[in-house]
Parts: sequence; structure tokens; C-alpha cells
Amino acid sequence: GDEPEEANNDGPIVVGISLPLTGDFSEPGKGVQRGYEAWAKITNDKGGLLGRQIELKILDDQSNADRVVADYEQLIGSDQVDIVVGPFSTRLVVPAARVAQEYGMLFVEPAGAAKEVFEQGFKNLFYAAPAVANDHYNHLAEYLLALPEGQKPTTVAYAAMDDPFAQGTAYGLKDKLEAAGVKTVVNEVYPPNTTDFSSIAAKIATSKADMLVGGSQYQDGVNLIVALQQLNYQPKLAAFSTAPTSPEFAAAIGNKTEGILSPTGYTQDAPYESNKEFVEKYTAQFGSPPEEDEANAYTTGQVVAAAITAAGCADQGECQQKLIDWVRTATVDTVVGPLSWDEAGRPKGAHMIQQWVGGEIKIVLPADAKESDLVYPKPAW
Amino acid sequence: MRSLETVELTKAFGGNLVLDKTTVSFQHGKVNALIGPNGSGKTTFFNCVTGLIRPDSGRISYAGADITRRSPHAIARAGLGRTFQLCRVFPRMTVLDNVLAATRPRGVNLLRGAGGRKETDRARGWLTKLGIEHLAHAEARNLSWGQQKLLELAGVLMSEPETVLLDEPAGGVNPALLDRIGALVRDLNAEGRTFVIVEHNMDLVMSISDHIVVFDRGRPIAEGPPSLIRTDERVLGAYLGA
Amino acid sequence: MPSVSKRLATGIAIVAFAAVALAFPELAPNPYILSVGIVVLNYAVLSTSWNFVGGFTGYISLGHGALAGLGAYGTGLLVTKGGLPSFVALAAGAAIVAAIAIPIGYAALRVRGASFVIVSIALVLVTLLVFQSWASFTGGSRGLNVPRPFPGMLRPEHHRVFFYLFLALLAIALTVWWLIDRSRFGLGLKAIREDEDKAETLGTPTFAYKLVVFVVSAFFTGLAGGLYALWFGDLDPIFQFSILTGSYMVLMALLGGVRNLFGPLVGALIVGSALEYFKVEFGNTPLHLVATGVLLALVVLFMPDGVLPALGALLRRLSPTTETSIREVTAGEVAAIGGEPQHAQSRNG
Amino acid sequence: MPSGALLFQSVILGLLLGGLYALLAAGLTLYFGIMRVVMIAHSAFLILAAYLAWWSHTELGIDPLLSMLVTVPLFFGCGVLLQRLLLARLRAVTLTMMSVLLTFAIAVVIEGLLGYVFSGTQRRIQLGYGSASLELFGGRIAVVKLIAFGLAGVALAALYLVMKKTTFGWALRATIQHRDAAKLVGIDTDRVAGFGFGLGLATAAIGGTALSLDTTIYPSLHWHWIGPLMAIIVVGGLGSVPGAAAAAMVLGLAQSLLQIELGTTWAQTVFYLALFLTLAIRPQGFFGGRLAQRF
Amino acid sequence: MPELELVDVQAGYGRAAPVLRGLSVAVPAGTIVCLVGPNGAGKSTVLKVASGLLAPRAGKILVGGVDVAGQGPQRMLANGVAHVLQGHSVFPEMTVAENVLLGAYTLKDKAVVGDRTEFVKSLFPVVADRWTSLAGLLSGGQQKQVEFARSLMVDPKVVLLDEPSMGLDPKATTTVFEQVVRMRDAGTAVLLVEQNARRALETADLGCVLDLGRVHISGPAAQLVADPQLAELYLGGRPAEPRP
Ligand SMILES: Nc1ncnc2c1ncn2[C@@H]1O[C@H](COP(=O)(O)OP(=O)(O)OP(=O)(O)O)[C@@H](O)[C@H]1O
Ligand SMILES: Nc1ncnc2c1ncn2[C@@H]1O[C@H](COP(=O)(O)OP(=O)(O)OP(=O)(O)O)[C@@H](O)[C@H]1O
Ligand SMILES: CC(C)C[C@H](N)C(=O)O
Ligand SMILES: [Mg+2]
Ligand SMILES: [Mg+2]
Repeated sequence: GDEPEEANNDGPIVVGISLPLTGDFSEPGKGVQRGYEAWAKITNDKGGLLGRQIELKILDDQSNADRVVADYEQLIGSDQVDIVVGPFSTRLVVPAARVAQEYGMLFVEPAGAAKEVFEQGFKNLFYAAPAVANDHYNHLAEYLLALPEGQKPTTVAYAAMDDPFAQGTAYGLKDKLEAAGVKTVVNEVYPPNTTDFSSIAAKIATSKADMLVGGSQYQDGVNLIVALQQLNYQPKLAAFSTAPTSPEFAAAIGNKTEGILSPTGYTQDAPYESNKEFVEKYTAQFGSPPEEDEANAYTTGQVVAAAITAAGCADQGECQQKLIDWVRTATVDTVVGPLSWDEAGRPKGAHMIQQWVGGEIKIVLPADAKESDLVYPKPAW
Repeated sequence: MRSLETVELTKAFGGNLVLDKTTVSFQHGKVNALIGPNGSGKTTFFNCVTGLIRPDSGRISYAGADITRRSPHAIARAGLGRTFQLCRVFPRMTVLDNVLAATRPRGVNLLRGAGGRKETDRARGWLTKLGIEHLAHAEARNLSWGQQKLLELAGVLMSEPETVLLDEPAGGVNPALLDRIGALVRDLNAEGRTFVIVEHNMDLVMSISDHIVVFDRGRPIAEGPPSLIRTDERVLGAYLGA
Repeated sequence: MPSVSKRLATGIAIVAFAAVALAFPELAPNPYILSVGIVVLNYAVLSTSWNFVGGFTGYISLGHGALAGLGAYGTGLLVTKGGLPSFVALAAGAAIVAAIAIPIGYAALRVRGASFVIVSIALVLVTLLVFQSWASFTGGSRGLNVPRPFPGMLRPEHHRVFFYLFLALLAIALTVWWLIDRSRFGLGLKAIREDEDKAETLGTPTFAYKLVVFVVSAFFTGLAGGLYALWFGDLDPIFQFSILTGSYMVLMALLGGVRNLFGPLVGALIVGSALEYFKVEFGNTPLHLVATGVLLALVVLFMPDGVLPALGALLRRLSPTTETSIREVTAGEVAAIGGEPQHAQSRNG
Repeated sequence: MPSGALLFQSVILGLLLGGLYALLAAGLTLYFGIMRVVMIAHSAFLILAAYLAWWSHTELGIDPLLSMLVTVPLFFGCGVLLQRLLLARLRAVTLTMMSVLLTFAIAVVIEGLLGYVFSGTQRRIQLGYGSASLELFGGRIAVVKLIAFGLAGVALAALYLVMKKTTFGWALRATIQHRDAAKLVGIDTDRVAGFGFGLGLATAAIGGTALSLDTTIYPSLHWHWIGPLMAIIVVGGLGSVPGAAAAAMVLGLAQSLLQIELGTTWAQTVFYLALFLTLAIRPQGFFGGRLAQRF
Repeated sequence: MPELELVDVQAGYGRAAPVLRGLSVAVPAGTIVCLVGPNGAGKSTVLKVASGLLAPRAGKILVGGVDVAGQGPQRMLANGVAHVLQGHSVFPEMTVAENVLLGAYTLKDKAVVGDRTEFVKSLFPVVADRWTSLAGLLSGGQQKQVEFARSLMVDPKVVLLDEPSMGLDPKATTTVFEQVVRMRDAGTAVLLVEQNARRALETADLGCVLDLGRVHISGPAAQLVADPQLAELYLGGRPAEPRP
């Protein structure tokens, strides 16, 4: 019996998720898990959706692309969940989305930011965050290129993990700077499982580049920074994707965080009213305020919820197409602001730039959202 | 007619010159023996001839053809079969399979079934002649030392080489059987097989061989029929001992 | 020489398995179970392919994962970059793997025992590095997406088709293994396993034999890898070129029994299902690794020859008739037999 | 063309790395060359030791180096037990082959347990002196790497002396080469083999601690190490501790220098190139060691 | 009381049928007992049982009157029982020196070890000449010489020799037999297995013919050599003609 029994329709809405709770992505993966749990709790406390409670079914894919497919296979084919949402990180999102597609299911995801995600011809995928990887640094690029000649960094070193997202962010910035004639002196790519960064660091350090851009997930960013500290390299500016927004970041690099930049799609003090509720209830539930990954997951939940409420159904079968069609044309208010998507599922917003200032990470760009001024050149680490 | 011969065959291991410009020849259709003190290079000589180790210099020819740099299996196919001094049997095969494995398939036959009726009977025949037929289905590694020695002999005979090189076939074999092995060698020789036997058991050597070559420090020091060798001064000095 | 009863038993077993296998897609309660079935079949084909080398020559390769990976990427790249039709690409891909296997085998088969194992491990790691670094061609760590051979086909149907494809491939691999096993070529290979030099001096061209069987093994491994690529769609170097894959092949073959035609299949059924079970059981923890490891250790320690031989031994102990086919004879008897073999035959009672 | 500064810096890094490789490879050489055991789990124990160092630092706040006071004897014990309880059960004939699988199993179990206890998260010790470094003619030497190098040197020397100069070393080699004969000259073969294994694991404890000072660790990291180490011991000549050390130094340096032109990933292939070359040209290895094809 | 005595010993390998079925031999001190028999009769097995390499399934093993059945080789050596294996048992990847010196593994007294080393070097030239080369690279016979030399490093109460002359050239063979006699004269109990049966029996005091794991016949060595049936079945062809 593949089609869901009627009983389903007043039982709980089962939401199937596979997450990298172990392996490379386990840190952000757990963040995403917290985000989903917060969403389920907050929604259920308000009486659930269509009068049905939300029930999460979470599997661990160990950051393993084979497992992620098997997991969604199991969730959809065997466990007959009503809704599926995405895992963390592009590398897992792409295969997962394909399974959903071939079962004709809606697939909203919190962490498939790289452009590749939207080039697979998915008809069911929507990325629930403000901007795709390549646009994460847009505001920073504008800022730098606007600097007067003397101050503008003239040489830049790039080091990016061979990961669609990580590279996407770094290269997005690289393209813009090179176009404006800023010289690239080092351009290193390293595989995800790299642990020894001393030789990459040696290249960067001896190149004496003004600015450093790291296309990182988490640990690789930390390792690179420590290796650079060992070689006593002091750039005028250093930007890393995702890593610096992670709770453990500061301690991991011996609290020498001052001036480090990072793009983010989310800030706890964002003005949107659903965000106030989120931050406060999340903090109540987990004891600490949410970060980007938690927010992305929560956003995903918000999008799905909106779709379900609008379509008035939540189960496998023809309902899924209704959901997809609705999201395609909708604009959903989320904790990261109003989101809408193009036909490939790209969000149409932009990321902000954060910087560590006085031991805290603060929004510094764009000017209208900033909580503090951008510190340039960055102090020594 | 000359069967197996070497010209200035030389092999040194590190500083140790084991075969020193050895020039010998063994007679076709005869039972030849190769004797000499421990470490005089007999086994090394066999290893070179059968291609298991490459000589440093010199030539090896068999039945007129130069086989110096050929690979062991090519040499075996050319008609030279051998046994090993420290027996080499296929430990986890049965005794029967050990002997069957010695049959030499060619070309398309490769994919044909192994161990046909005829072969099996021939194999058992050899085992019987050597007194280990009753062990046909035992695993070779469980055989006693001497039994393995006999099994190895059965193997090489099964492969029907034109020339058989035996490295100490009597080592550890019961003397009662030795007489039979001696007789067997004689019969096969009568059928036209050539033998080269390395052996320290002088009773056996003297009783079965037509032609004896004596090695000392990798050089032939004497050649000839048993009668001569038995009394040769150098041989007595270097090997037999007065 | 297998006894009649044993033959009968095997026959029945084969028919039974075939029947169940063919009916499985209909019996499977949902597409997920079917996909599990495919994974298990894939394992069966892989370990059977591995057993061409491991079983016959005794060369333990932990590197067959690399060959499977090459098959997968070969097929994938031929489809995406070469624009070949999926199944043409599959054949071509496997052929390429076989071709690549020639130089690899030529280098690797020169060393024996542990050195060979190390080379095989190195093979996996080196291919991983290449496919990770050569991003422009292979897609690097971002992986490679293989277009579906049957576009638009819904997933359950897609699974059904591939289940039968894998089943067919398994059948072919088993047949070839069986042919070699009973052939003189096979006997030569086994001789290599036992004592390579000795086999050589008996006139077996050991190197040629090893190389041939290695290439055959590589070909089937490549096919399995390629078919998997077509079924699965997403290739990621880390998982395509992983030592684990190769080790699973070894584990399964050993568990079943490397000297048996069906050993790897049995092993795959056990391990494959076990892996899935562990995954469901300890989904959120890496305990499935522990379970796998413990299983492997137990096999190595207590069933080094595999399940099937263990069962066989058990049966033999239960039925004393086949006990000790080794007669004991005194020197006297030996002497008596010696002359005329025909007595020997009559004594075989 | 890389700048002189970069070259010099790479040489320093290469040597420091080589030292660590040398120590890790030495342990493998011991099992493999002398005991005929392919110890796939060696690097897993390495990571285990690193985790213990990390744990005692973060949980108990003691310096990772002190953790060796516990881990070294602990690992020695494990080694003895491993050998006595598991490896001793393998048939001598198939020892090499089966040990591959058995130790592989152990490696996987360790990886799994590490993941279970510490999760798959990458860990890194945060040391006060973690980013400290000394200046040397314009090049920089990280203090932690220097410490690791020192540890490696000392451990290697000790190991070498034990194997070559003590009767234990003799007894161990005898035991492996002909167990019955060894028994018959009065060697307690079980005990000796056990100790031999313990010794190997003890080096893993030291190596792991050294490793933990300066790299991130995660449960599956051992796969990343086993390959290069295997290559090193073959190139160095199976069974030769000095050989392994020399090969490690050379390859470590080569890797570090190649990274300048080729980048991290391609540079790692140097190990496997060296491996294949060795087997093609000189299967017995380049620095002594014998009979590679034999076992 | 014999130095070594096996009483009704049953032994075998694994689950297979027994190899020794109730076998008894006694080796008095200062005597050479020679064990002969067809291949597979169980001679080596007897020695393995006596030296503790193989635990008997039943029966007594008395050393100096004390039952030591089931004790391992180490204990046996401590009891004064030494065993030289059949075939090749050098430590192939250790030098001749290491091999020989390991023979004295249990000896603590440096001086004694020194003297013995000199002695065996003088007996077997190859030991001296190849002192530093790996034993595994010696020729078959040279290895046997090294093994025998190794066994001479200790002087036990009981020596078990499994075909010590196999693969040796006539000179070395003579040396070995001389040493066997020397041991006997020094009061050692020697249990000698030989396929070079006639020569062995000529040297031995007592003989014992083994077949299918049982003692077929035993008695004074000289008597056995003379026995024509034995000759035919066990000792080979013609009765010994006195050699020149
Ligand atoms: N692989 C090797 N490496 C080094 N030396 C070797 C090697 N093989 C043999 N030798 C040396 O060559 C010499 C001759 O050895 P070989 O085995 O040919 O003697 P042999 O005549 O067969 O002696 P035996 O009668 O004892 O069998 C010996 O001194 C031996 O040490
Ligand atoms: N490891 C083993 N496993 C099983 N059976 C064995 C084993 N070793 C020997 N046998 C069997 O035990 C019997 C006696 O073996 P043993 O080695 O004692 O004979 P032997 O008298 O020494 O013969 P040889 O003169 O050939 O050395 C033989 O039939 C042999 O097949
Ligand atoms: C912004 C991040 C959550 C995106 C995610 N790291 C990715 O790989 O796409
Ligand atoms: Mg010889
Ligand atoms: Mg014996």
C-alpha cells in the first residue's frame, strides 16, 4: 500500500529529515537540528498545523552522500512521512533533493546555498535563506571597491575548501575584486578532509597579501587561522564563510578574533517580528540564542508551514504538487525577512557582513543594518 | 649427445662467489648425478638452470637451445622439471590435486575441466609407485617430511619432463623405499628420460648413476662413471673423505 | 569430488535462491526495501568479482573499491562528457577499467602477500586523490551527477528495473567464476595461491595467469560500479574511492568462503542485510561501524574459511561415513602394493 | 618560481612533518617487518591516543604531554592483550593476510567507538603555546611542531636500541621466524610476541600525543594516515626501523616541497609514486630491509 | 631408571585419528636409542611429544622418573630435554651468530657461552666462516649444520635428534655422528631418529622400529641391523657390507 491511509490526515504531520549529526558537518548539522526542533515545538505549542501536531523524524547520514539518499529513500518509501525538508550543506542537499523530486515531494532546504544546487533542474527545491553562496560577499565587495586608492587592498590570498558552497562564497568575492583589478596572489583549493594547513599557510604568509579570504565550512577555517598565527602572518583584512559565526569559533583560535569578517544570512536582532518570537523561545528552549544554521532550519520550517496552511493538506501524493505550486509564487515572511524564489528555487535576497568587534560578532554591512562600524585594517591575531 | 649444458655460468651473492665460471654438461638419456660438499653450489646451479635466479654471466643451453634468460615456466615447458631440496608442496591441496596440478594444459584445453578420468588414474599410479596412494585425499600440509618428499617426486614425474632434476630426493626418505625409487629412476631412464640428481646418499648415487659430476666451491672438479669417481683423489679429499 | 547428496543440496539451494530473487520485487513491501535489495545485490556482484582474484590466487586486494569507483566514474563521464547512451557507456566504462587494470596488475602483481595488500590500499588512496584534485575533469569533491538512463521514470519503477539488471550481472559473474573454477586454468591459479614458485617450475606461466584473472575481476568490478552509478546517480569521490568498499568485498567473500562459488553471495546477503539492519538499529550513532568490525573479527578468528566450509565440516562430523578417506598402511602393505597398482584400487573400500 | 623564503619555510615544515611520519612508521615497521602483521589499526590507535590527550586536556585541564604517563603504559597493555587474545589465534600460515583483516576490524571498531563517545565532530586542543613559534633565519618553527619532532626522535632511538641491542629484540625476531624452534631454545614465545606488540602500540601512544598537539582530530582521520605510513615502510624496506625513519624524512620533505607547486592534494601522491617505484625497481626497499615480495 | 621414558603414549594432531597408539620407549642415561621406521610411522611425533611441542592424548612421559606429560617446551628444556627439529629450523632472517647464540638463550654464564661458541665454530667450519651472514641464505646442508651447532650450546640430560644427518655431506655426517657418540659418552640420553638407518643403528646402543605409531620391534641395535626381514621392510636392500 504506497498511498497513505485516511487515518494519516488527522494524525500528526510527520516531517522527515536526514542530518549530518556526525562526520564533517556534524557541528552545523546539530545546529540545523536544533533549529528544526525549535520550529516543531513553537508550532505545536500554537496548536500545530491544520490542527495536526508536527512530528519530526530525524536520521543521521554521517555527512555521507550515499547515506543521505538511503535515508530519504527510507523516510519517503518506507516510513511514509508526509513532508520532507533538507539536510545541511550543498553536498548532501543535491542528492537528497533528487530523491524527493523522483517521489514528487516538495523539498525546502536550509543549507544548499551553492549555485550548483539550482543548476540541477529541480522543480521541487527551494532554498530557505536570503542569498545563494556567490552573493554572500556582495556588500563587502562594494565596500572595498569604494575605498580610496591608498587604503584599498591591492593583493588578496584565497583558500577555499573544494566544496560547492565554500568555494562559491570565496569565488563570488574573487570575481568581483579581480574584475576591479585587485590582484590575486594565492589561490588554494583543499579537499574537505584536510587537516594540515601549514603549507597553505606558508604560501599565504610568504605572499604577504593585504587581504585573506577563506572559503571555509568550520574546522578548516579554524585550522587555517592557527597555522597562519604560527607563521605570524598579519593581513589587513580576513574573511571566512560560516566558521566565524559558530559558537566555538572564538575559543578555537585562542580568542584572537578581533576584526575577522564573515557573511551571514541571519542576525538575532533582525527586526522581523517572527524573529523576536524565535529568538526568545529558542533561547528559552536551548539556553543560548540561535545562530545562522538554527535560523536557516527554522526558516525552512516557516516556509513549509506557510505552504501547508495555504494548500490545506500535508501528505504524500497529489498534495505535494499543490504545495510546490504554492511556494513557487509565494512570498513568505521569515526570521530572515520576506523570502521569494525564482523558478530554480533561488532566494532573491542578499547576505549581510558580520565582524568580530570587541569580542562580539556584529553586523557591519550593509550600512542600513549595521550594529557597528567595520574595523579596517584588522588588528593583529 | 649433449642434453643440458652450461658455459662459464657465474653467480655471486654479495661477495660470495657461488658458481664460478661453471662449465658442465650432462648426458642425454642417461642418469647423471651432481654431488659435492654442502654449499658447493648444487642447488644454486639448479636454480639458475630452471630460471628461478638469474646468473650473473654465462650461458645455459638445453637440447641445443639457449635457455639462459627464459622464465621458469618457459624452461619447464622446454622439458626441464625439478624438485626442491626443502620440499615445496601445495600445502592446502589434497595429495591427489597436488599431483594433478602438475599436468600441463595447453591452449584451449585451459578452460576444459581439470582432473579427467585418465589423468586421475595416472596420478594415482604415481602415488602408488611411491607408496603414498593411501594418502590421496589427505591435505599435503599434514604429511610427514618424507611423505612430502615423495609427493613432490610424484608431482614432477606426473608432469613428464624430458629431463628431471632431483634435489636430494632421498633426504628423509625411508631406505626401504629408496631401493624402489632407484629402480623407478632406472625404468624411466630406460624409457628414455634423462635425470640429473643431486644427492648425498652415496649408496644411491653410486648404484643408479651412469655419469657423475662433482662440484666444489661452484666448480666441477671431476666427472665420470661411479667407478672412477669413487676412487678419485680430489673427490675423496673434497667430499667423500678418506 | 562432491558427493551426489552434496550436489543435490547445492542444486536445490540454487533454484530456491533464483526463485526468491526473481520474485523479490513483487514481494518487497515498499520501494525502500527494494532499494536495499539492490544494494545487497550490488555487494554480491562486487565480492564475487573480487573473488576472481582473492579466491583463486589468494592475493587479498583491499583496493577493488578503486576499480568499482573507476567503473562508476568511467560510465558517468562517458555519459556526461562523452554523450554516450547509458548502457553503451556502461560497457565501454567496464572495458576501460579492464584496460587500466592491465598496467595496474602488471605493477601490483609483481609483489606478494602484504606488499600486495599495501599496493592495493595505495591504489584506492591514489585514485581518491586524483579524482578529488582533477576537479576540472571529474568534478572533484563536488562529485559527479550521472543522468538517469530512464528519464522521468518514477523511483519505485526505476528500482525494479535495476534490481533485475543487477541480478543478471550477478548470474553472469557466477557463471564465469564457475567455469574457471572447474577448469585447468583454475587449477593453475589455485597452485599459484599455494606456492607460486613451485607452480612456475611446474610450467604454469604464473604471471600471465594472475594478470588475466585480475583483468577479468576488474572488468566485472567495473561493471558493478558502472551499473551502480547509473542507478544511484550521484558520485562523490570520497565514497566511490573508499577503502571501506574494498574491505566489504573482502569481508563478504571471506565470510561466505573464498573457495566456494557462492561464498561471496552468501557473505553479501549476510553482511549487506546486517549493515542495513545496523543502520536502522543504531541509525544516529556510528555503532554500525563497531558492529561491522566485530563481525569481521569474529569471522577471521572463528571461521577463517567461511560459513559454507564451516557448515560443510559440521555436516561431515555429523555423518561419520565420509570420515578419514585416508587408509593407514604398514610398511609391509606399502611394499606389497608397490609393484602392481591394480591391488591398490581393490583396496579402496 | 617560489620565493626563497617560501622554499626555506617549506623545508622546515617538511622536516618537522617527516619526523612525525618517522615515529608513526616505526611502529608499523615493528609489527610488519618483524612480526609479519599488517597493522591497519596502528593509525586508529594513533587517533585514539590523540583523543585521550585531547580529552585529558579539555576535561582535566592537564597538558597533553602528561597524558602520555597514562597512555603509553595503557597502550603497551592493550598491545599485549591484543596479541595474546586475538592475533595469537591466527594460523601462522595465513597470519599476514588474516592480520590485515583482523586489524582492519579493530580499526573500524575504534573508529566507531570514538565516534560514539566523542561524536564525529572535529576536535583540536587549544594550547596556550598553540600558535607560538620561534624565528629561524626568517623561517618560523611552531613550538608544538618542534615538541612533536623531539618526541619522535627520542622514541625512535629508544625503539631502535631495544630491537637491536637487547636479548628481547633477538627473542622477538626468533619467535616470529620459527616459533617451534624458538620454543625449543627456551623462549617464552607468547610473552615475547605480546611484548613486541605492546611496544609497537606504545609508539602509537607517543605519536598520537605528538599529533594531537597541532592537528584537528576526528574518528575517521586514521584513513588519512595509514596510506602514507604504509608507503613509507615499504620504501624504507619492510622491517628496517632506520629505513622507515629515513624514508619518512625524505618523503615528508618531498611532500612539503611539492605542495608549493602542486597544492596539497596532488602533493600527497608522492607517497604512492614512491611506493610504486620502489616495488618496480627495488621491491626490498631502498634502505635495507629484505624479502618484500616474500611476505 | 631411564632418563627419559614414554609409557603407553597416545598422540595425534587436531581431531584426526591418533598417530601414536600406546607407544612406549625408554632412553637410559648414557645410551643412544635409535628410532627407525617408514615415512609417516610417527617418529617425529614421538619426539614432539617428548619435548612438549605436542601434548599427548594419554600416557606418561617420565623425565628422571617424574611424570611431566603436558608440560610445554620451555618447562621441558628446564627439565633438561632438548630437541633438534626435522627439516629446517634456523631463524632465517637472523645471522648465524644470532642463531648459535640463541642456542644458549637459557644460559646466563657468559664464559660458558664463549667456550661453547668456540667449540662449535671449531667443529663446523661453515659456522665460523659464515658467522655474520643470514642463516636463511645458507645452503640446505649448511643450515642443518648451524642447527646442530645451535643444539650443542647447551648440554641437556636428554637430546632428541630428528634426522640430524639429513642433507649433510659425508664429512659433516661423520662429525654429527661423532658428536652424538660424544654426548652419549658424556652421559647424555640420546633419542635419535634417522633414515640413514644402518649408519644410525651401527652407532646406537639400542634400536627401535616404529610402524603405524606402534613399536614394531626393539632390541640391541646390532641385532636389528642383522635382521633380514627388517632389512627388506625398513632398512633398505642388502644388509650392510662393512664400508672401507
Ligand atoms: N639467496 C642467496 N643469497 C646469498 N647466498 C646464497 C643464496 N643462496 C645460496 N647462497 C650461498 O651459495 C652457496 C651454495 O648454496 P647451495 O644451496 O647451492 O649449496 P648446495 O650445493 O645446494 O649445498 P647443500 O648440499 O647443502 O644443499 C652457499 O654458501 C650459500 O650460502
Ligand atoms: N601437522 C599434522 N597434522 C596432521 N597430521 C599430521 C601432522 N604431522 C604429521 N601428521 C601425520 O602423522 C603421521 C606421522 O607423522 P610423523 O611426522 O611423525 O612421521 P615420521 O615418522 O616423522 O615420518 P618421516 O620419516 O617422513 O619424518 C603421518 O602419517 C602424518 O601424515
Ligand atoms: C550558509 C550555509 C548554511 C550554507 C551551507 N553551508 C552550504 O554548504 O550550502
Ligand atoms: Mg642444495
Ligand atoms: Mg619425521
